[in-house]
Amino acid sequence: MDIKKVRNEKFADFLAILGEQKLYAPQKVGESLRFAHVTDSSKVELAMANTTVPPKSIFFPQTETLYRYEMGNTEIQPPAVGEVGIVLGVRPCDARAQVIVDNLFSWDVDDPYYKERRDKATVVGLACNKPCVNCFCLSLGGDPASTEGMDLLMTELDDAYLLQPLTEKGEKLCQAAAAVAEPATAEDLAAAEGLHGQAREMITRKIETGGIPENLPALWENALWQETAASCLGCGICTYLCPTCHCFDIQDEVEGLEGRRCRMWDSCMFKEYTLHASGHNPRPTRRERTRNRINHKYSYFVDKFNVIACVGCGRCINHCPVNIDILEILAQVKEAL
Amino acid sequence: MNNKPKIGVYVCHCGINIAKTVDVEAVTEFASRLPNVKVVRNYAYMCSDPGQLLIREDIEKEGLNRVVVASCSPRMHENTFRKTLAAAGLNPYYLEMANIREQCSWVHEDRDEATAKAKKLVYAAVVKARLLEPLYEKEVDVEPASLVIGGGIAGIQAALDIANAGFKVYLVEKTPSVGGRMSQLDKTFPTLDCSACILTPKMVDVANHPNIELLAYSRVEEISGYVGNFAVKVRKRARYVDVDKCTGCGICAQECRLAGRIPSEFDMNMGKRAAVYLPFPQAVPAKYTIDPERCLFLTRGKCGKSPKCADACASGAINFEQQDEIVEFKVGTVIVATGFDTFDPARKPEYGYSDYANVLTGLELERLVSASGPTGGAVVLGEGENAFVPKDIAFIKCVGSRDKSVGNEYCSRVCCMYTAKLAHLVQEKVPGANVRVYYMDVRAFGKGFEEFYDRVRREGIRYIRGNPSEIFKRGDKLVIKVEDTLAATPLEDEVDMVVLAVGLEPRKDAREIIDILRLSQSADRFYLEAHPKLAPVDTATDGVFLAGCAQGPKDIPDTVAQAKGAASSALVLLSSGKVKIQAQISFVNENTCRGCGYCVEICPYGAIDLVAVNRMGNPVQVARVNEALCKGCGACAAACFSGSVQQKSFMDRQILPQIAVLGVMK
Amino acid sequence: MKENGNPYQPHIATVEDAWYETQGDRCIKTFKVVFDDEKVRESWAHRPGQCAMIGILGVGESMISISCSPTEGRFLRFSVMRMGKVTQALHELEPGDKMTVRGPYGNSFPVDEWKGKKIITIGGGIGQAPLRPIIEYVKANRGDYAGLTLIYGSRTSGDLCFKSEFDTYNAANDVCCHLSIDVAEEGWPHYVGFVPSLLMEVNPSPENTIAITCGPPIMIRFVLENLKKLNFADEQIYTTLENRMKCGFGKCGRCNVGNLYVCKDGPVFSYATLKDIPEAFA
Amino acid sequence: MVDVEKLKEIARETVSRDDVKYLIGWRQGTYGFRTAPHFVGTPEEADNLIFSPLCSHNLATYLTLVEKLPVPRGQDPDSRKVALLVKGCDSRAVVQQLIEQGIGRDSVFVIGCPCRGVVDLKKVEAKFPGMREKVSATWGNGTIIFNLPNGNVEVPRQEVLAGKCLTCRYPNPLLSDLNFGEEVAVWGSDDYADVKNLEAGSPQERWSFWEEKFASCMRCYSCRNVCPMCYCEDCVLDRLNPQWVMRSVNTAENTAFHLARAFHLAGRCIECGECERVCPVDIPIMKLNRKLSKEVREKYAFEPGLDPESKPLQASYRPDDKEDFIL
Amino acid sequence: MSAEFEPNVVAFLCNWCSYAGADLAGTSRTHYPPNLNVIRVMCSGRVNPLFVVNALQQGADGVLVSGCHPGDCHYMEGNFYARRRFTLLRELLEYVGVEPGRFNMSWVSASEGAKWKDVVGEVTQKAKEAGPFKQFRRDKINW
Ligand SMILES: Cc1cc2nc3c(=O)[nH]c(=O)nc-3n(C[C@H](O)[C@H](O)[C@H](O)COP(=O)(O)OP(=O)(O)OC[C@H]3O[C@@H](n4cnc5c(N)ncnc54)[C@H](O)[C@@H]3O)c2cc1C
Ligand SMILES: Cc1cc2nc3c(=O)[nH]c(=O)nc-3n(C[C@H](O)[C@H](O)[C@H](O)COP(=O)(O)OP(=O)(O)OC[C@H]3O[C@@H](n4cnc5c(N)ncnc54)[C@H](O)[C@@H]3O)c2cc1C
Ligand code: SF4
Ligand code: SF4
Ligand code: SF4
Ligand code: SF4
Ligand code: SF4
Ligand code: SF4
Repeated sequence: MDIKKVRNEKFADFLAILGEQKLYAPQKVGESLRFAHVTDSSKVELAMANTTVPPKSIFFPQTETLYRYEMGNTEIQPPAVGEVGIVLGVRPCDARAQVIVDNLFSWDVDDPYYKERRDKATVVGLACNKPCVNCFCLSLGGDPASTEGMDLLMTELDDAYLLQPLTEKGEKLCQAAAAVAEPATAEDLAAAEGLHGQAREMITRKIETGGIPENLPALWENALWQETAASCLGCGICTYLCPTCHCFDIQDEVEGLEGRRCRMWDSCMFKEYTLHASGHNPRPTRRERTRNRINHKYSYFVDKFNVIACVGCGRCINHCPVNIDILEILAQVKEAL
Repeated sequence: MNNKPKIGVYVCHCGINIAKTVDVEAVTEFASRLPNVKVVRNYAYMCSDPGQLLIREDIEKEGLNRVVVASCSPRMHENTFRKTLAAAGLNPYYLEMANIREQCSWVHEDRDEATAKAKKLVYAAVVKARLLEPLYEKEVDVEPASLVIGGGIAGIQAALDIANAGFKVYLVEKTPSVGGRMSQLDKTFPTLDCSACILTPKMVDVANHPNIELLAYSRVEEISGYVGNFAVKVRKRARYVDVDKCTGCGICAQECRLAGRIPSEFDMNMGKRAAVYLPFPQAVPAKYTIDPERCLFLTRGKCGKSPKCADACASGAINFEQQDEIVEFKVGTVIVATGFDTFDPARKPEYGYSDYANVLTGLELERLVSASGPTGGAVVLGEGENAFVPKDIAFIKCVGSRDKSVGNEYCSRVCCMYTAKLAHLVQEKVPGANVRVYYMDVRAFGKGFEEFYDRVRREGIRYIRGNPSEIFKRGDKLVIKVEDTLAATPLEDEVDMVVLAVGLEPRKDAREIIDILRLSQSADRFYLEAHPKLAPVDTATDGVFLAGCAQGPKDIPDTVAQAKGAASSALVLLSSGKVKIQAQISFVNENTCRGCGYCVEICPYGAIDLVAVNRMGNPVQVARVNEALCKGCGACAAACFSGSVQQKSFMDRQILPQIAVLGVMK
Repeated sequence: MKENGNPYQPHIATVEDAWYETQGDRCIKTFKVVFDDEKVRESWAHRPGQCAMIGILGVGESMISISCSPTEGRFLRFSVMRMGKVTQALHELEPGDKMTVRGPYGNSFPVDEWKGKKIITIGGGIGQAPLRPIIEYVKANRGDYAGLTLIYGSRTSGDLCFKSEFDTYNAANDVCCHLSIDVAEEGWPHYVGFVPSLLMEVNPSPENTIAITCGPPIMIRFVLENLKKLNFADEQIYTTLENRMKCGFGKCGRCNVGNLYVCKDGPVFSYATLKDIPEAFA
Repeated sequence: MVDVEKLKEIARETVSRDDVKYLIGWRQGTYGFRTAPHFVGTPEEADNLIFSPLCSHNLATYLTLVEKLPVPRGQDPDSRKVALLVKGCDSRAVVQQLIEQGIGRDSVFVIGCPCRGVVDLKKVEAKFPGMREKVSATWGNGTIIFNLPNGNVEVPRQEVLAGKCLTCRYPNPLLSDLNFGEEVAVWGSDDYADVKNLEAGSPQERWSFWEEKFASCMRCYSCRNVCPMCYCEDCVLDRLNPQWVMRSVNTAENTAFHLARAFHLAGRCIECGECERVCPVDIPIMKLNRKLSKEVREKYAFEPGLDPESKPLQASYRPDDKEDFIL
Repeated sequence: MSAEFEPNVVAFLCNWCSYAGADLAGTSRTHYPPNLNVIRVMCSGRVNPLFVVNALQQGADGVLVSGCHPGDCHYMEGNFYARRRFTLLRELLEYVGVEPGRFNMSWVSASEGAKWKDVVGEVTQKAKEAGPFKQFRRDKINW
């Protein structure tokens, strides 16, 4: 597959071409950055390191109707999933995260809603030239220029974006953009390689994950959970913003005679998550919940799917209001092992 | 167990009142399609016997367990239909009404619009009915005893009535004797019978009645509980006289070093008494009391070599060691009869009450003309050498009544007549006296009042219409500056004595009882009755009643009448022995209550308390509703942030669906 | 077991019969339901121990054990304790009303493995619901099993589920039935005391026996203790877990105990599996 | 100057007391300018305490956030006090919690820290982006001094202080059992300019401002969880019956949530700014809170969290309260 | 638009004064627009401010809360609390961009049937002027 590039001055045209399909890209919504449908290409923000809300919100929307019905009627109508065209500007960690989540949503039974979106979408990745302070993708098998889960990887060069198609879908896109693209030169490729290398250098936070998945549950009663969770607010930011977190709740909502059964993000950090109707809660405090979060990502998920459910995007560290730092927890875990 | 709601909807034509504007058939058809509706009928008059029978039969035959009646205002017939449900064996609170008459057919003209609205109202009633829960009117036992606070004629009468009906009464009087203001009066209008003659026997009855426990010289300190079950705490003040030993002989008072040196309150400070005293000769109980603020021994720890009273008392009744005593008991009802204070004319300085000795209040004159008063009934002013008999005497009416400038807009209702009475008495007692009355109006509304007023005028008492603006001294005389508004001439009237017909005001310490019983005050600051017309002796607190001037100015006949009313209201509760408490009250989900106390602050009836409970071993405090005190306003429910307090039949989860219907349905 | 179609989409079923098993605040109502769709009725196959997500449109869904054995006929039975929003609404259902059903979910009791063994069920309260299908199954295939003993207790006699059925078990005389209540009641002919003590009273031999227990967490803890005292091996003891779940097929995330998903790896677990999972009996 | 050693000493003494369970203070965070709440259970743990312009967390929230495990039968619940470091604004939270009986006076030991303003992390991180190394800070004279890896940098405090500090009128704790540090002079004043600006717009303008903000809310409820006054056992936002707010995340439900939360804090919010600080998507929550705080001050001359003996605003009234809009 | 917009107003009335006043308006056969629908509560103090938010969310174009005049509350104080709550709520609603005419409060006594008629007229008119409420109405389209 041919590697191409789009010069900066043509980038707007490139976006216009992509916009012929339903295009999602990072934009400022309210005060924060997230993937949203592009209606005005000047609003697309690719410069910022990463979005606050990960692109999982495209494949697994925060609220999703499973089916509708009319009250007093038993006819059930599943909704059309709707169009998902291109998701542009997905960072390597997030693209990889989606691959990890695919495991779960296709485990035994396919999740039809998720699958349809995944199948339909073309993921256009964007290599990280300037990782953030808390990025640690390298420790988890990721890379600032990883291509896992992408159909096409873009690298931002000085004067152009390098387009590196990875799949058939990616290739198709490149062809569609032929009018504004030109073949990449060897210098371009070298420059990209250089940028990728630089980026790797910039990632300073690290953790050696070896031994954690197998041995984590053994630390069940370790004091570290209490210490970590003492200041936790149970707010769930760490899970809502995590690209690999995938838990949801199912609820019925009714207005007048119209009803729907829908699902919405849920978080293992909420007390209601495991609360039994009897009032009994198997995870009664934030200690148990924090422990479950880390165990789930770094052990249980590995047990089921052979991969750690964390890509080192650093969002949970960046956004935790009380500086609960997963790397710090993991460091303590390592120490305790 | 919860059964599936099966709702019957009954649409009333109300003759043509509803049917003329609302398409009753269309509403019926609409209702039949609503969820959980099993039966829908319409009928000419749902509230009629056959109408009600329809409902009863359906409940019995169709197994309905909720009923919606779409008819007139629930304020009109809610009770009627509740009874219908009850008669069919269904909990009466499974009823919801849709008001399609007052709120629909009567106020809208367009038939389509009115029908559409009626449908909406019926729908909202159906969704609410679906969520109704059965409620039960609980009954609590009534403690067969009553507390009467205040031993004036009102309290005396109420106590006697209740006691005569066979119930225990605790009569608490704060002064050493019962009798109240009436005991200070000489004669009573309009019949001019002697106040003491008619009052004293009743006072004695109170003292001797086997069912009455008289707690004189006492104050109520605390009342807790609710109708039927009030717990009362009374402080019996130390008299320093052992009432069991005191024979009332009065030697102590004669011997007291301060005898004749302390102004007597009973005589409006015109007469003098000793530090150990009986307020007045007919006082009940006829036991002496040592005034702890005056007694030399009690204030200084020393009275000569030894207290003379103690030395003199043959029965050894004087006891300086005596302590206040706390008495606690339970009662089912409370009657508040704490009476009134007279207006203090010092608050109208233009009348010179504080400056001139010859300006008197009506009550002072009562003592002056009384045979038991400081002058033995002679109208004499001044003392010793300066003593003289006033000849030119003027009364000024409405002092402190009907007067915005002193904050009393109301009429005191007795001043007109007591002025007439006192004018008559003065004229009778002072031969050749020249008596005139300055007035704004004469309100002689009561039985025999106008006749009495007529009689007094015929006796030569002059009524001059005018509101005096000032009183000042000119030589020995007092000068009243006034405009005769009938003659339209300014006057300067020179007199020897001015009598101010002061009005009636709430007791200065009225707040005390408000705090203890959580009573309210009306705008005039007297205690507020539950309803000015239909519940004039009741208060907002169930089981607490008002009698006499505590509720508002009135004369003795009205006082007695109201006292009898209060007694009979109390007796209704006492004799039935049980009292029903509201069903639509609030309750607290103690599992989710956080104990913030907002509801406690807000409840106007003090029905919610914070209590300590144990939540899985952890001590927490939660709100708890006292079901007998709650009146079901629901203010607490709106105040609770987390919705942990809810009002039965008006729960958030019952109201929200109503909102949904009214909002969503266009 | 990859299926086509939308796993979230339920089937519609009609309540054919419904009755209260127990009274009171947390009463239990049993529903006998039949799928509306003939094809679903035919293709539906559940095994003892599995559960289904039942619900009401407009209210929500709850995971409930299927309390009948496939050997009983082409219908389903659910015994539902009234706990909260959904179960309360379920209790309003009467014959003729509709509910949504999807499933069956979870693993099941390994009835084939158990052939030739003695089966003993130890239940408490609503915990008898998941045990009933195994009892019915073994009854229906009585020849395949060496014995069937039933130990069941509740707070009062009024809280006993499936009461009327116990008499028929005894009459058939191929089931050994032991009942208990916590506190004495007049006219109660059976044991008075807690289930774990009744277990000791019955004193079953572990020999060629499988013990299945289900009930409130506290009861389970003591039953396990006592079974160990009676020398049951971990592999001979089974229980079911009931963690909160939303999807029923391993997506929504919440039902895990340690690395096990109750909806997929359970709800039936052998004690050998659970004993090392610290969260299992939390 | 802040004498951190003295603070540590106080903390050591405090946690050594028999009647104190633990002390909550601040410690340096894991990177950059971050700090974190620090639970001090033993005298040794006091070594990590700090008090600096980076200590923005209002620790009072932990008084009500604590999740109590069931106490086994026969055992007594732990009734020891929690010791707490509070700044001026934080102390108002404690006072308001006392008023609302969220906590008992004898269940806390309050150590007051007069405060010269804490930074807004977003402002600081924008000024010094990509800071990986741990940075500490101190108060200078009208400035904040950051000890950056390549030397100290002094920044005028107006540039980096949190919004709440620029309008702060209570920098000195209003309630404490012990004070650490000297009283500081009030420098902030509050004219509610931010609120008034927004008020000046038309309803349409105001709605388009808020619509965008509300629409981006994820309903993580962090703003609620962190709030020291949001301590309900079962918050209306979580209730399912009745369901005040659907769990769907969309503009309508989000708005209902924000209105409910803001209203519940009317006359209770002590303006610690935590809700806005923690919001991962930067919704200007304080603009809502401060609108109500402004109205409450203007209409009822009321400020929450000042006097433990006062009555809560929403549980009291005056017969002559203003009512200009009522028909 | 050909047909005039007809607003949908939800009103919460206290049982003792305002509901009785509305009844009186009925008994007196006064006529007023049909846009307003009443939910009866015992006291204006019972009205949870969130009811108002909820009503707007669920499709009301206007909301009215009506109680006894200050000092006349059947439960003595309920309307005083209501007054505080709704004064603040109104400020909040307007602040986020709800038009001033949408939320109203009135004091109507049991004897003020005529006033009730006026209040209904005024509230309906104001809601009409404000137009259909869209801001945070539950949006079915997004379902
Ligand atoms: C000058 C004057 C002349 C009048 N002349 C006439 C007349 O001629 N004819 C007529 O019909 N009416 C007359 N009245 C009116 C008459 O006095 C009243 O109607 C009558 O006294 C009212 O009785 P009462 O029991 O309500 O109050 P009160 O007589 O005031 O009795 C109240 C009693 O309660 C006691 N008390 C108060 N507070 C407490 C407390 N906290 N705890 C315990 N005890 C307490 C008081 O000590 C007092 O004994 C006259 C009034 C005045 C002022
Ligand atoms: C495998 C299995 C088998 C079971 N078998 C049986 C059985 O046979 N019989 C039986 O009676 N019970 C059984 N249960 C238990 C049963 O599922 C619960 O009792 C039931 O779900 C309670 O639901 P509820 O709606 O009535 O309770 P509620 O407590 O009202 O609500 C629970 C539901 O409400 C929602 N919810 C409540 N609060 C929140 C919140 N804060 N956030 C998000 N969502 C919330 C959830 O949707 C949840 O489903 C079983 C459970 C499992 C897992
Ligand atoms: S756990 Fe944290 S670092 Fe890992 S993927 Fe999730 S948000 Fe990113
Ligand atoms: S973001 Fe931080 S405070 Fe919030 S739940 Fe996660 S760890 Fe706890
Ligand atoms: S409903 Fe009214 S009377 Fe009853 S407890 Fe609540 S506030 Fe008090
Ligand atoms: S913290 Fe922010 S995103 Fe989370 S609920 Fe609050 S406002 Fe919404
Ligand atoms: S609402 Fe925000 S500013 Fe107010 S007290 Fe709560 S967290 Fe602090
Ligand atoms: S938002 Fe309201 S109900 Fe929820 S915790 Fe805060 S105050 Fe309580």
